Amino acid sequence: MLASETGPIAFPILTAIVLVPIVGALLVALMPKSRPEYPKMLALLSSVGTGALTLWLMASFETGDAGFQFVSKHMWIEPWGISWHLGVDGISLFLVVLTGVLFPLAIVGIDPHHDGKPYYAWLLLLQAGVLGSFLSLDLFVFFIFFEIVLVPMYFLIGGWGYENRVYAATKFFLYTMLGSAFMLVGLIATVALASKDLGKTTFDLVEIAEGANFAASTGRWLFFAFAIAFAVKVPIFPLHTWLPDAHTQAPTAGSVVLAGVMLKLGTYGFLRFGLYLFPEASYWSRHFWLTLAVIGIIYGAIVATMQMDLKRLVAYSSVAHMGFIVLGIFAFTTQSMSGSAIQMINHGVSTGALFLLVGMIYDRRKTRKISELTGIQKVAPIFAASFMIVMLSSIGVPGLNGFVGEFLILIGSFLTARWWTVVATAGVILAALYLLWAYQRVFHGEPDEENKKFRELSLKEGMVLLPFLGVIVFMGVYPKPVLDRIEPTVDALITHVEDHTDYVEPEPIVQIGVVSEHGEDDGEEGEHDESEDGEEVEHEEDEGE
Amino acid sequence: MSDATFLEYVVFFSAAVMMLGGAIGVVIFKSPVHAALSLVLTLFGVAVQFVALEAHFLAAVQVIVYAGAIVVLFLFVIMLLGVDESIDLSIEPIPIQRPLAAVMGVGLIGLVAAAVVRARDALVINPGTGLDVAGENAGQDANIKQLAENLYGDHVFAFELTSVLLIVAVVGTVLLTRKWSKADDDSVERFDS
Amino acid sequence: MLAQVDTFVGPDVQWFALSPMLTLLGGALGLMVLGALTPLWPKGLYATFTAAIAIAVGVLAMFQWDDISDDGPSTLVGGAIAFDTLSMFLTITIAIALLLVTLLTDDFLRGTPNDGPEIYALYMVAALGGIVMASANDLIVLFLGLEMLSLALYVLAASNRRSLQSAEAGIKYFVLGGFASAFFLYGIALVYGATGTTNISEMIAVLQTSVDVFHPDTLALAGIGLMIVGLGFKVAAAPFHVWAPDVYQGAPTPITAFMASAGKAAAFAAMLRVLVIALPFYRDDWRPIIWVLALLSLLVGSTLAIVQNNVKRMLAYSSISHAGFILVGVEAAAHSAGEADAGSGMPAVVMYLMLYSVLVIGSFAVVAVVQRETNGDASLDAFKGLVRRRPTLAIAMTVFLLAQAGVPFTSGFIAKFGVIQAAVDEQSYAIAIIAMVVAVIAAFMYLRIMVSMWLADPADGSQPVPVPFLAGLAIAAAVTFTLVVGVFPGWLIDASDTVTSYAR
Amino acid sequence: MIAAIEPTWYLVLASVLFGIGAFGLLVRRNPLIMFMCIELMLNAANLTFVALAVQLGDINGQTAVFFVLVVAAAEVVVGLGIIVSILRRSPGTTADDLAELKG
Amino acid sequence: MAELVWLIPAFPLFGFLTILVFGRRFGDPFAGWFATAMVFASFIASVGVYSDLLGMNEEDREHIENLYSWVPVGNLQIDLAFLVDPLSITMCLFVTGIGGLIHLYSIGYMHGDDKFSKFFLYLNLFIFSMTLLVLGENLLVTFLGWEGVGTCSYLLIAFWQTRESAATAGKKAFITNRVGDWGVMLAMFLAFSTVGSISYSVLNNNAESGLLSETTATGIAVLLFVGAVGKSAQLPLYIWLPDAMEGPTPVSALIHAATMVTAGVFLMVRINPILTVAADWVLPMIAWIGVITALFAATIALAQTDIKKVLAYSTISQLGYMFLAIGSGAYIAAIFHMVTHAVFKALLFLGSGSVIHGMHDEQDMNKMGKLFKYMPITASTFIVGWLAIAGVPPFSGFWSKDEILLFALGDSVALYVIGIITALLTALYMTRMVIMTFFGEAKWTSFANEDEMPEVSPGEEPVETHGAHGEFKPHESPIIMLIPLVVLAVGGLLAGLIQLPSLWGVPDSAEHQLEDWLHPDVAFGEAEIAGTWADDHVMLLVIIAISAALAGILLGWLIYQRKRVKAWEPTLFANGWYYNWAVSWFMGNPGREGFEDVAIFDSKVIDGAVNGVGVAVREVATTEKKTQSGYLRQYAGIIGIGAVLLLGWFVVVRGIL
Repeated sequence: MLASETGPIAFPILTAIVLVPIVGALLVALMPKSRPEYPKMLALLSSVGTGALTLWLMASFETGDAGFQFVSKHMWIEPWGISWHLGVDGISLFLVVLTGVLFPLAIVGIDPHHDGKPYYAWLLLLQAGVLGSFLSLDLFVFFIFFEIVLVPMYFLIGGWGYENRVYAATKFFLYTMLGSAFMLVGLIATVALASKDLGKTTFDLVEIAEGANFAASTGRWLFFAFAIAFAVKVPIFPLHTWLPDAHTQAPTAGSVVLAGVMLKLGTYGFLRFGLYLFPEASYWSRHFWLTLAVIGIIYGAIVATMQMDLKRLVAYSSVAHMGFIVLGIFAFTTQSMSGSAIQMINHGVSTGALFLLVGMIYDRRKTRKISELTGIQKVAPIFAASFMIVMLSSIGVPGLNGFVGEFLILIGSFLTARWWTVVATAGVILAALYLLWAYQRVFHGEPDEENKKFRELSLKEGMVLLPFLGVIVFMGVYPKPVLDRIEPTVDALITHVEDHTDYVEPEPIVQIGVVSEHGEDDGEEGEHDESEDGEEVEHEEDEGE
Repeated sequence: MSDATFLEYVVFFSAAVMMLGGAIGVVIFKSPVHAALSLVLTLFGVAVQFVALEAHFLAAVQVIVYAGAIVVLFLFVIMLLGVDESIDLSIEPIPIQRPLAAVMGVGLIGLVAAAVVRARDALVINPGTGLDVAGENAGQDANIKQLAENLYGDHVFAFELTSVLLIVAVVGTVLLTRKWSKADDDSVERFDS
Repeated sequence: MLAQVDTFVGPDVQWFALSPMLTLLGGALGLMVLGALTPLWPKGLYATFTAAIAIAVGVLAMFQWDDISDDGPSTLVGGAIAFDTLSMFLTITIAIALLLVTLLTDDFLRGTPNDGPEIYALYMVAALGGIVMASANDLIVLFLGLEMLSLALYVLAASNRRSLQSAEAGIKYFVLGGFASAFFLYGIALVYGATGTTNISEMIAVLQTSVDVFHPDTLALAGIGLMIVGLGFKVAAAPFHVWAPDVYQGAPTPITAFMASAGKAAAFAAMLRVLVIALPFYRDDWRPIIWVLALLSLLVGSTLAIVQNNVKRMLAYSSISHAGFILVGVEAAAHSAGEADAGSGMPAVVMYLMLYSVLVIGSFAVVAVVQRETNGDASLDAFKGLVRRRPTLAIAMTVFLLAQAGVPFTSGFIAKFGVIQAAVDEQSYAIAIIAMVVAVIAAFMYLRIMVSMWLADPADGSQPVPVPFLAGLAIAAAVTFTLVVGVFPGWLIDASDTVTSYAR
Repeated sequence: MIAAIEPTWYLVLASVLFGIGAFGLLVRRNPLIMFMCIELMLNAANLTFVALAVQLGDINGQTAVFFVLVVAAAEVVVGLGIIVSILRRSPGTTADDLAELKG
Repeated sequence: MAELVWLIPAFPLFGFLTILVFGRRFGDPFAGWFATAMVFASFIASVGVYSDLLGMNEEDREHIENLYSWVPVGNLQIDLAFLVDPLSITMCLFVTGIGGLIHLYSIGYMHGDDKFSKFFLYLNLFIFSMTLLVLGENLLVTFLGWEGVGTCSYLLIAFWQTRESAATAGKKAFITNRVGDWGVMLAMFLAFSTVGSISYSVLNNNAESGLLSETTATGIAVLLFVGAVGKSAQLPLYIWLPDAMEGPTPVSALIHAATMVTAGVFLMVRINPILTVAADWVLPMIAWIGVITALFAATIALAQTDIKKVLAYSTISQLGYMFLAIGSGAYIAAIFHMVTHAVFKALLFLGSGSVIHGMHDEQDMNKMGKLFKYMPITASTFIVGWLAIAGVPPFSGFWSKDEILLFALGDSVALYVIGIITALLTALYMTRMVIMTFFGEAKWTSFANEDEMPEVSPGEEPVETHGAHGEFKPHESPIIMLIPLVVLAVGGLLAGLIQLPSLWGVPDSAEHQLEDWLHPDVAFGEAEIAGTWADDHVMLLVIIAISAALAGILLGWLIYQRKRVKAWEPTLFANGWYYNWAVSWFMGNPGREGFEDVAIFDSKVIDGAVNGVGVAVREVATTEKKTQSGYLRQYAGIIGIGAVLLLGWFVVVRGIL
């Protein structure tokens, strides 16, 4: 039994982060039916505990370290070379934190309309599954968490959803399962082929990624087997239709979690298991993904514009936003990938908040139809204001979180995928179009009889929304701490890609020229010494802060 | 042409005719009783072939067990249940069943026969013990003796298994033919499938 | 003459090595005799007795597992029986199945005329037959074991005399079974003709020594084909599956469970013995057939399952598609059949058999419990709102269904993973991907059952479902096993890996 | 001079018997007669065994036939038991009447 | 003092946050006073920085104030930094100064509105964003302000959101601006990908030192100009500005006349070295778009009846002048005109607001007239503004416009001619407006709108009150609204002083003050006209300009006062050449239908395919079901056929073949 715990924290915090929700779920399940309020308290306790652990994790995270931290590795299924291998790096850190924080809010914020007990149990299991998939560094462990997530989500949608819930839940389950069917085969094949290089059968992500080198064609097949699963999860353009149904039919908490963290499983998977395992294949196929991503951006926005159902609209906006993230990933530049990494968080926060607000609207008006809502701003200004802020962040207005991610993605992608970026940037216009139009129809105008009774934001709801708004503003104004933790990992990843392909990341260098008359020569590639000067100047500026 | 060979021919073909005739009878006779009787014909034919193949003991067992026991059992059941009313074979309720059956029958015969014929030369030359045939080195019961030794030697385990098979048969019939009183009707439903 | 008789020496018999079979036999006989002698046995003792026997068999098998791992595999009583971990693994599997099914059966016989020793005796004899099939080293012995198992199952299927369905199931199973075993026997005969022996060890030897003498040997090939018909029938692989849905649905539920677990396990064991162990020489001839059978079983089973409304029938079809999955493993085993490194196909298959047996018994156990309340109605409606009528039962059923769908943290996932891994190791990617995709179709069927259990409201006036003690015990055991193996499968994988060193 | 009878002839003969049996099972509706057809098929197997035993000069074939006889007997007992249990309930039942389970 | 530049945005930000929290508690009018105080504080800060810069000598009048590192990723190091130089400070001065006045004015104007505090919340946020925009040291900070002012404009246009038209106008403004933002973002990307930085200092330095290739420069310049076109309401993206008049009048004055709309011009000036390096068709393009917009808007203004609409189109027209200046390399003239225009256009808007206020929210000039005697102060200040924009010396407008035309001529005659015609039209429609509003006969006696509710749409059909409720009298506005008017009027009169041309009678010390001040910023790009024909005949040009202005005024007087000449106001002008209509039609019909088709495609084709798979599987299953007929013999048949097939494979395929 090989076992190891590394990192500043002595005890296996990552294992704890995964186990606490599971234990919580079991305890909730064992609660007596007689006291309906206990399950909620317990669930809250457990999720808050998890959240606290994740925050502690973030606090004690080693900034500037590209590798995996808090690694915990124990042999699990020896004959198959499977080990319980957890670790966190710059990319996964904030996703873990987001998951840790989102669930308590969802639990406080939204009460199920019936059967609290199973509801909370499923929710906690869901959290465990998501955390597990973000933390695992073993293909097998990742897969089982990636797959198990479906079950609680299925029951949440099916049990506490809206009119079409069973259809939506089944569609979600089967569609995603179909995706992972290919991944499982690809995963096993990867291990089987890697074992030839490694001389042993192991599912360990790091060992395979560092040790194995697949033939180009093989690697591409394997990569696509993985990619299908992730593409469904993201979802990437033609595979997206499960998402609107699932989002619309899911209970509010379900939608929040779905949009907030579960979609990220796909993009995270691309980063961790696509690029890291198969750099050659992912680089080779980048144009394919870039194109799909851009299509998704425009297409999602257009379809969103035409939605009559507020929740569907937000769902399709997710398609567009996730398109940006994919674009950033497959542009292979430090900026774009960091942008994608941070945009995962931002999208989680913004869209999560949007679904929360839409859920509140539904609770009050029992409808999601845009046509039946009007003039809410007059009767509920604070509610409208919160919605406005979240909406602006989702539109990508500078100073709010949404912009930082989109900007980084686009400016980075422009280096390697110029024309895709030009089109994608147009998506920014459409984002304003569909959200503002929806906002106008729902909030502006004179409220009719029904909407006159619209209740203003309650204190509790406000408390739940406050963290979201806080993050939205903070990340927009001062994203540096987040970026500083993400960047080293992203750099390492890109270097990994560069090592396995002929790709070289374009790095524009600042040049401060000497103002002179005879400076007519084309300055795009300046002299080397000039570039060094430039960097020195940069450093001085940095110190100047 | 030696008498022996001629005799063999006579035996073989007459037995063959008995077998196949009986078999066809089983298939075409309307009344189960006639079918059963033509089954006997077949069994006798097979027994004759056994004799021709020097498997005297098996021939005897064949006649005793099959014709003497099994068929009698059949007839007994037929008579007991009075199910000997004949069914009109001219009509076939299931469409394409008969063409299907024909294709299958012909296919089976053709393919197996083809396999057998093609394998004629390839048949492995005896890795086994060799047969003691009556009339030669050993006594009249040579075949029986050899059979017995083989039976209680290599196949003793299988032989014991046959006893278990018979137990199954016994227990099964006990279970299936026990009388169910009406009193059980209400309680049995739960055990319904 | 007498001298000759004196000179006759039978093969020596290692009684202890045979003890599992002897125990079962003794159990069956003992039960019959005692039952006949003392008709007024307190109810439930038959079941308890049988359970005890089953446990004993399992324990003995484990003892012998040690002997085998110490001394290596061997053959018994004149090469009739293979004494290796493969047979022991399946002995244990069948013992577990026997145990669970017995516990399940007890309460359902109460008050019926069948509430005697016979059913249990037949269980034991069937189990014995299964074990013989699994450990046969001689085709004749294998055939006898098959007949023992089959005859017992015919009777059991028809054993409910009140139900026309039961009778129909019985006769269908019997006639088709006889038909199939005739094919099987004829196949044995032809193979005997080709190889000159029915003993597997000798067969391997013959085929190894005289490769060039006869190939292509149409006699042997035809024989293999006919044997595959028989085996395919027993494992309910399409297109020889036709009997399975009707029989599974018609037979009394506990007996269906027994068929689907012990019956399938024994049949697949026989398939391994006959094809993988005895006839690796012809593996290139029969592997494509296994491939096709696997494909058809997967497709037919899962597609037909989703349009059923009777849960028993659904599970029957799902068992067909599971058979397809196991065949994928067999196909993988075929790639390296007969080689020193036998690959991971056989371990995957036997592990799948054990895990699936427990799963399917658990599922049918829940069905049976529900049926008691609904007077034998096993339609989807009978399961409506089960989570309200008996939450624990619903949760247990959910575990079984998810496991059959191959959801992680359940034994079902481990089983599927093993099989797919085996297939991928042998580069048969196509069938692996097909299997996984088809699993999604099958998942839809499991979801339908879960929907009616969880998301549909119970029919008004429906009572809470009482769970009899022993049946509850069986279900609980099955659930525990499913989850434990799902999380800690290592030991089981280790055990199943040893079956590749079988007696030759 | 004509050749002596080869075992192959027996084998072909057996195959024909087998085929007829199988055919009969498909076309007859009376369960008893279907059962008889199975017996025909078993006999075909027996004949094959014996013929091959002679061909190979190997006694095992004959032993096999012995076991088959026992199996056949046991099958008959069980089979007739099942058939009786049905026919007693509703005499004249044919195989086609038993089609309640389907789909 | 220069390092305290952050105070300039800090004050309004503080005001914004405070009102955000305590706004409701402050209420009317304290919230207004507080906000105003904040803006004036920021004005004082600007003055401080300004004086500080004055103290330095010219070359080190540039200071970069780094607050913190904002978006640092790899080579992309973007700081939240302010660039203090004459240009930014000039902008700060008039933004905060005029902004303060308009705040003050709004206290009176918005009095009684139940969203009083929210109004000032937005106004402060706007000032904050605007200062960020002008102070930004790199494109991203500017863009932050750029989008900030856009958002505020959206919020303020839709301030009376219960009114459908207002909401729509706000949305339209935001989305149209987004089109421009697209250009700005791409410009940033291009700059980073080629130069590796988006800070002005680096970019301009590269341009000046020739490190920047022409293609890159062209790209950046054009893309930024797209943004400028959006923000500064030039053709073809001007359509949002007229609708923006749905907002409260102070908003129109502050955002849509004085400050925000000039951001585009500012940006162009800011990057003037790049414009200079860019391909030689870029500047003419800018000039032409500017001048055409100017003429186009002027014609439309000629036929408007809504007082604010007239001013809106005149704003577009004047902005066109500024771009004409940019295009002809007259950056100083552009800034100069920007300042003067800010002053007199704010004055005019506030005046019109005062009129509307006095007329009880009536905006239709056909229902005004003779107001001079009812609101003399408003009227007289308004007249100052009128003369200024008409270009009558010595009012400020004259000087700036004259300078622009001078450079235009230096560039090409055609530009100059169109400019002059536009000047004439400007004088004409302003005269028309003044006469219709303050002179002529009173047409409001028959129409009156007694509804005092501010939310009620100005410009919607007024309630007819034929004697129903007594006599209706326009009244002068409260003092608090008049003070800004007076101050601005003085400004409108004197603003020309900051940049006097070298004519006779002008003391050399007073000449070209602004030019000297801004010189370091524009030294590289500023066009050289000394010695050209135009420069030699300045006097002539002045005379032409004056005569054009006077001609316009005279014509207007004849038409509208004396009624000698028949007024020519074709519906083509009244409807703005149907451009807006065409755009909305396109968006409404083909555009919308296209979107709907995509949505249908999604639900029918893509999702249909997904569900189709499910249906297909069911279909297959139901057909398979038939084979499971329940007939024992058929089952046997299936098995048998299977057996035959197997045998076929084994015997035939594997064996015999």
